[in-house]
Amino acid sequence: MLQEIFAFEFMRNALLAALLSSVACGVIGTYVVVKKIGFISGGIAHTAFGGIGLGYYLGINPLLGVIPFSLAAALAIGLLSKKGKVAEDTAIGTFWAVGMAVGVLFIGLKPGYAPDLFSYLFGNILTVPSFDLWMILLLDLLILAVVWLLSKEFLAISFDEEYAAVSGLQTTALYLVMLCLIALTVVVMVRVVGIVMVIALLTIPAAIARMLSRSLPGMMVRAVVLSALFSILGLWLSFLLDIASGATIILVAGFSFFLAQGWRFVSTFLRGR
Amino acid sequence: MLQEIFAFEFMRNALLAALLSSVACGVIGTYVVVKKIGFISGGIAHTAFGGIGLGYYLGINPLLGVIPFSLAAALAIGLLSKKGKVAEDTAIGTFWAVGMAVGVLFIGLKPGYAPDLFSYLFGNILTVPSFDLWMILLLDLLILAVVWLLSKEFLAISFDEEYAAVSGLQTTALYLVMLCLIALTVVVMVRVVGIVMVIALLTIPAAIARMLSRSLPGMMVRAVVLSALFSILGLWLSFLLDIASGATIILVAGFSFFLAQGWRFVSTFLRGR
Amino acid sequence: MTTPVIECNRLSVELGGVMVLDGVTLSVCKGDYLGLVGPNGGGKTTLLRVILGLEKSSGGSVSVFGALPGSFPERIGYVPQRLFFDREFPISVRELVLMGRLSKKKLFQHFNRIDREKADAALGVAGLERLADRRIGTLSGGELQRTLIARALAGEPELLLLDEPTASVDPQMKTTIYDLLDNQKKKLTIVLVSHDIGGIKDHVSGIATLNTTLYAPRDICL
Amino acid sequence: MTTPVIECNRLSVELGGVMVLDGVTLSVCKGDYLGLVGPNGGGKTTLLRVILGLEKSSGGSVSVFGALPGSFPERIGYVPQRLFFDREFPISVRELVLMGRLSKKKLFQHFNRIDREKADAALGVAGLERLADRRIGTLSGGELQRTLIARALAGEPELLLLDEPTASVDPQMKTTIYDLLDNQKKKLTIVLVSHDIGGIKDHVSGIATLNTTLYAPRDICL
Amino acid sequence: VQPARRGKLQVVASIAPLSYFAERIGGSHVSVSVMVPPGGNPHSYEPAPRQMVKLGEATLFIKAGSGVEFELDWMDRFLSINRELRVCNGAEGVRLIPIKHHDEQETHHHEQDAHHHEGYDPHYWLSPANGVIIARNIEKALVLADPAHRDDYAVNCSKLVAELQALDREIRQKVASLKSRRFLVFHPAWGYYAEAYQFEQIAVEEEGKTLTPGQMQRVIEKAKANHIKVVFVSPQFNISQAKTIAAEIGGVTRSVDPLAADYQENLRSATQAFSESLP
Ligand SMILES: Nc1ncnc2c1ncn2[C@@H]1O[C@H](COP(=O)(O)OP(=O)(O)OP(=O)(O)O)[C@@H](O)[C@H]1O
Ligand SMILES: Nc1ncnc2c1ncn2[C@@H]1O[C@H](COP(=O)(O)OP(=O)(O)OP(=O)(O)O)[C@@H](O)[C@H]1O
Ligand SMILES: [Mg+2]
Ligand SMILES: [Mg+2]
Ligand SMILES: [Zn+2]
Repeated sequence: MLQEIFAFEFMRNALLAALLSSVACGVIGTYVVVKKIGFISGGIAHTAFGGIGLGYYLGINPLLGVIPFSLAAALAIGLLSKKGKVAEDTAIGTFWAVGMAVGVLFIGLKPGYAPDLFSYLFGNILTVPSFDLWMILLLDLLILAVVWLLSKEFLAISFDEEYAAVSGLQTTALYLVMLCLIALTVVVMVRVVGIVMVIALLTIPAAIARMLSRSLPGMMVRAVVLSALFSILGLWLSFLLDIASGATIILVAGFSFFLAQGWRFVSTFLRGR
Repeated sequence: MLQEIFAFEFMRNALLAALLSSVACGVIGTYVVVKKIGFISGGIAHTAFGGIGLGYYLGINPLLGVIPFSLAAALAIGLLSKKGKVAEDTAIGTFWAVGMAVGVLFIGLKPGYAPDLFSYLFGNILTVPSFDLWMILLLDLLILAVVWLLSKEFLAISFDEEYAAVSGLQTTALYLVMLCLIALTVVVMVRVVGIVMVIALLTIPAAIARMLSRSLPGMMVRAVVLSALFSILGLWLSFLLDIASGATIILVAGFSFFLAQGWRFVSTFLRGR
Repeated sequence: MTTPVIECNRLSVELGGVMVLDGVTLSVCKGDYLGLVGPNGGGKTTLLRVILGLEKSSGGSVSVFGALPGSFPERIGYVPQRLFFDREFPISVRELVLMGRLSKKKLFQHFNRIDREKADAALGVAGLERLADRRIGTLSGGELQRTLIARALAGEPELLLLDEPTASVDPQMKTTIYDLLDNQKKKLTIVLVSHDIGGIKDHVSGIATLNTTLYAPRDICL
Repeated sequence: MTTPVIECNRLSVELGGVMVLDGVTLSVCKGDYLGLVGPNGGGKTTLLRVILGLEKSSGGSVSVFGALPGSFPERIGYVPQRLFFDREFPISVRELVLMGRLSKKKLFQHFNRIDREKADAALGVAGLERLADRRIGTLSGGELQRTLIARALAGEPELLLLDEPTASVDPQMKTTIYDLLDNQKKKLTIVLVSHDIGGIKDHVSGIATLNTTLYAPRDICL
Repeated sequence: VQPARRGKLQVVASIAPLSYFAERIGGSHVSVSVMVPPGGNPHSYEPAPRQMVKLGEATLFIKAGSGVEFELDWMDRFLSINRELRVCNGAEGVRLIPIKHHDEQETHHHEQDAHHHEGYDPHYWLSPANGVIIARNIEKALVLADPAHRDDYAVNCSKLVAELQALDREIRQKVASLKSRRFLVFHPAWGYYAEAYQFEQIAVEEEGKTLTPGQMQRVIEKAKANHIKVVFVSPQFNISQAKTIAAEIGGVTRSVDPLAADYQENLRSATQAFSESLP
C-alpha cells in the first residue's frame, strides 16, 4: 500500500514536505500557542499580500515583495505591542487589514488586467516543488539553530518579560527576533502548504502538546511528533479516499484535538466525582 | 461635492451601510478588543466557509449554511475555551482550519464545476443591496438591545469571570451569548462589506477608543463615532481619488491608529523627560 | 441562635492528583468570626473556593445556608487572594466596586441609585474616595487589595469570605479593616484567612488551622 | 567600607500624571539592610522599579553600583510584589527558579550543571523541593511567593530588592526567610519593602518610610 | 489506474474549454482531464491526489498561456511534479489584447501603448477565430507527442476547424441585425468575443480589479445611457453584487459561462443571451 502511494514523486514530495514542515510548525507553533498569538499566521500571510501588490505594481516578481513586507509587518507588530501597549491581537488585526488594503490599492494603481495575486501566496501540499523542500529544510535548520541558541531567552520573554528585562535581556529585540522567525515560517510555509494548513499546524499540535507537557522543550518535541503523525495519517487517508490532502490532514488534526479535549474533560470529570 | 457623491444610490447605500456598520462594529469591537479575540472575525468568517460548502453540497442555497454553521462554531469555541482551558486564539484557529477543511471536502465531494464559494461570503461596500441595509439595521437593534440588557453581566464576565461566577451569573452561558452576537455580526458584516473591512472595523476603532476611555460604555461610544468618521472620510476620499472604497476606509482607520499610537508615544516620552 | 451557615462534613478535595483537603469537618455558625490559618499550600484558598462553588469536592459534603454551594450568591461576599486581570482594561475603581452589587440584581436589571450609593459607601470605608475614578490598572498592590475588599462589602453580604485581605495592606489600613470587620461582626458571619495570627487573634471568635486536614474545635458554633 | 550601592538624589517620578515620588534622596551602602515601609500607594514599588531600570525618572538622578540603573543586572536580585502570568504556561517551579541565573549568563550561553545546582540550592532554601516539578500554575499563593524568592536567590546577587516577599507567606516560612536574609546580610545589600514593621524591625539595619517623599535618616550608610 | 485509460495518450488541460479541443482532436486516442476546478479561490483550492496522479502520468499538458489566474504560479509547481511533461501553449499565435480603460480608450492612445505589455485579457478562447488557432496548436502538440496517430489528429482537427468557422459565420449572422451593441458584464471575460463581433464590453470589474466609486459611477451612467438592462455574470461567482448593479440600472442578472466545457454550444447560448438582452 505504502509502496504504491510513494511510487509517485508528488506523494514523496508531499510526505517530505509534511515531515519537514512539522519541525518548523511544531517548534514555532509552541511559541505561538504560549504567547497566544494564533492570529499571527493569518495576519502575516494576509499582510504579505501588500508585498505582492507592491511587487506587482513595481513590475518585479511579486514574490520579492513578500519576505521584506512580512518581516516589516512582524517588526511593526512587535514594536506596537511592546512600546505601544497594544494587545498583540489588535496589532495583528490592524496589519492584516492594512496589508490587504495596500495590496488592493497597488493593484488598482497599476493599469492593465489584474490577475488574482493570491495564488502567489498560497500553495498546496500536493504541488510542492523539490526546490521548496530545500527551502523548508533551510527554514528548519534556521529555526532549530536560533531556538537552540536563544532557548533560555525565548523562555524568559515568553513567561515573564519583566524579569527578563531585569535580568538584562533586550526583551524587545528578542521578541522581534521571535516574531521575525514566526513571520518567516508563515510566509515560507504558506507558499508550500497553503494558509489553512499553516494555521492548523501552528495551532493544533502545539495545543495538544501543551496539555501533556511541563516544559517548553517538551512541548516542542511533542508538537513536532504530533504534527508529523497527523500529516502522515492525513496524506495516507486522502490518498485512500481520494480527497483533498490538506483538508484531510487538518481534519485528522482537528479530530485528535477534540478527542484530546474530550479525554481531558472526561478524566477531570471522573476525578472530580 | 457631497451632493454629487450622493446622486448615486450605490453611494447612498454605501454611506448608510458604513454608518449602520459602525454601530455594530463599534459595540461588538469593544468586546472583541477587551477580550483580546481579534482573531475571531477571521475565524468565524472562515469557519462559515464550511457552512457554504455544506449548503453547496446539499444543493441548497449556500448561504443557508452560514448562520447555523457560524453560531455552532461560536458555541464550540466558547465551550472549548471555558470548559477545556484552551486559549481562545487556539480554539478559534482550530475552528478556522477545520471549517475551511470541511468546506473544501464538501466541494470536492460534489461532482462538477466548483464555483468560487468565497464570493458568497465576501461583499463589497459599494454593492450593498438595499435589503442588506435592513439586515444591518436589524443587527444593530439586536446588538444594542442585548448589550443594553446585559451590560453589567457582559462587563462582569469580561473583566473578572471568577467574581461573576461567585455572584451567581451563568458565566459560560453569558459568554456564549456574547460569542453568538459576535459571530452574527461577523457573518452579516462580512457579506456586506467584506472580511478585511470587518477585521479593520472590529479592531481599529475600538483599539483607539480604549486609549481614550475609562469605562466600557465610553469605549463603545467612542468606537462607534470613530468607526463612522473613518468610514465617511474613507468613502469621500475614495470617491475623490477614484480608488477602492473598502481599502481606503481601512487605510484611513489604520493611519489614524498609527497617529494615535505615535501621539501616545510622544506624549509619554515628553512626560517621561 | 446557632444556625450553621457553613457545614462541611468529611470534605475532601483533589486537585491535579493531589489531595488538597482531606476529611475536613467544620461548621461555622451565624455570627461567627473564624480565623483560618495554616501553612502555604494548606488548602485555605481551596476551602473557600469549595464553599463558593468554584471548586468541586471529591468526597464528603458541604452546605452553605443549608443548601449546595453557589445557591445564595447574594448572601456571600468574597475577597480573593489574587486577581488575574488585564491592566489595560477600561474599568474604574468605582465600577469595579459596583460589581459587588451584581449578586443583588436580577439578570437584565441595571444598577440604580441605591447600588451606586452603597458602592460609594464601600469606597469610603476602604479609604478609596480619592482613587474612585482611577483605572484599576494603575493601582498599587495595596490599593488593589482594598478595592477588592470594598467590592465585597458593597454587596452587603451576610457571609464574608476573605482570603488574606491584609496581605499587602499598610498597618494603618490593616487596623481599619480589622476594626471594620469588628463593627460588622454582629451582623455578619466572617471567615478570614490570614497568616497574621498575632494580628487577628484579638478580633476573631475562633481560630482553625488548616493543613490538608483541619485542626480546630470540632464545632465552633457558640 | 561604605561604598554607596544605590544613590538617589532628589529623585522624582510621575506616572499617568500623578507625582508618585517627589524629591527622594537616599543612599544605600554595601552591607546595608534597609527596611522600606509606607502606606499603600506610597511609591515603594515604584522606587524599586526605578532602581531596576523598569521605570524612568522624571527628575533627579539615580545610580546603582555607580552607574545608571540597569547596568549591572547580574549583581541584582528582585522579588516582585505581583506576577502576571499565564496559569497554563508549561513551566515547572525548577525552571522558573533557574531563570534567576539568567543575568549570570551571556546571550546564547546555555545553563550548565552549576546553574542547576545553584537553582536547586535556592529551591531547598525556600522549602520547595517537594514542588520542584510542579507546573507553576498549580501553586498556592504562598508557594508562588516562595518560588519568586528562590528565583532571586538563585542568581547570587549582591543587591537584593524584595517587594513584600512575606505578604502571603506563612509565619514559619516568614521566620525562615528573615533568618535567611539575616544570614546573608554580611554578603548582601538588601532593600526590603514590607508592611510588617514589627516583623522586620529586629532584622534590618535601618528603616525608611516612603510616602511620595522619603522620611528617613538622610544617609543611612554605616 | 483505470484500464480504460491504458494505452491512450494522457492529456491534462488547465481549463475546461481547452479539454474540449483536446478531446475533439484526440478522439479515441487520448484521455483528457481538467486540472483545476474552475473558480477555485487559492484560499480553498486543493487538487485531489488522483488529479495529481493523472498529472504525473500525463504526456501532454495544455495550458491557456494567457495569464489565467491559477496558471500564473501553479504552472511551475505542476511542471515540477512531472518534468517530462510536454506543454502546449494554447495561446501561441493568438493576438492577445489588453483590456482598455474606458475613458482612455480613444484619447490617450500613446500612453496606453506604453504599458500594453503589462497585462492582457486572458480569456482569448472565447472567440471562434481564436478557437481555430487553439485547435491547430493542440493538433501540433498531439502530433509531436504521438506521431503514430498524426493522420487521425489532422482529420479531427480540420473537421473541428470547419465547425468553428461555421460557428463564426452563424454568430456573425445572428448579431448582424442588432442595433445596440453594448453589453454589461460583471467580470470582464468577453473582450475577445466582443472584439470579434463588434460588440462593446462594459465591465463592472474593470480590468478585474476591486471596485472603485468612479468605476461604479461610469458603469451605471453608461448602462443607463445605453438602456442596458442585463448584467451578465459568470456562474462561478456569487451574483449578489451583480444584483445590486442590476437594481441600480433597473435590470436583471443573467449567467454566461466563460469556462463551459461544451465550447461550441456555450458560445451559441451566450450569443443568444447577449442578443436577447440588447434593446
Ligand atoms: N500608570 C499610572 N498612572 C497613575 N498612577 C499610577 C500609575 N502607576 C502607579 N500609579 C500610582 O502610583 C502610586 C505608587 O504606586 P506603588 O505601586 O509604587 O505603591 P506602593 O508603595 O508599592 O504601594 P503598595 O504598598 O500598595 O504596594 C499609587 O498610588 C498608584 O496608584
Ligand atoms: N490544579 C492543581 N494541581 C495540583 N495541585 C494544585 C492545583 N491547584 C492547587 N494545588 C495545590 O493545592 C494546594 C492548596 O492550595 P491553596 O491555594 O488552597 O493553599 P493555601 O492554603 O491558600 O495557601 P497560601 O497560604 O499559600 O495561599 C497547594 O499545595 C497547591 O499547590
Ligand atoms: Mg491561598
Ligand atoms: Mg507595592
Ligand atoms: Zn477571469
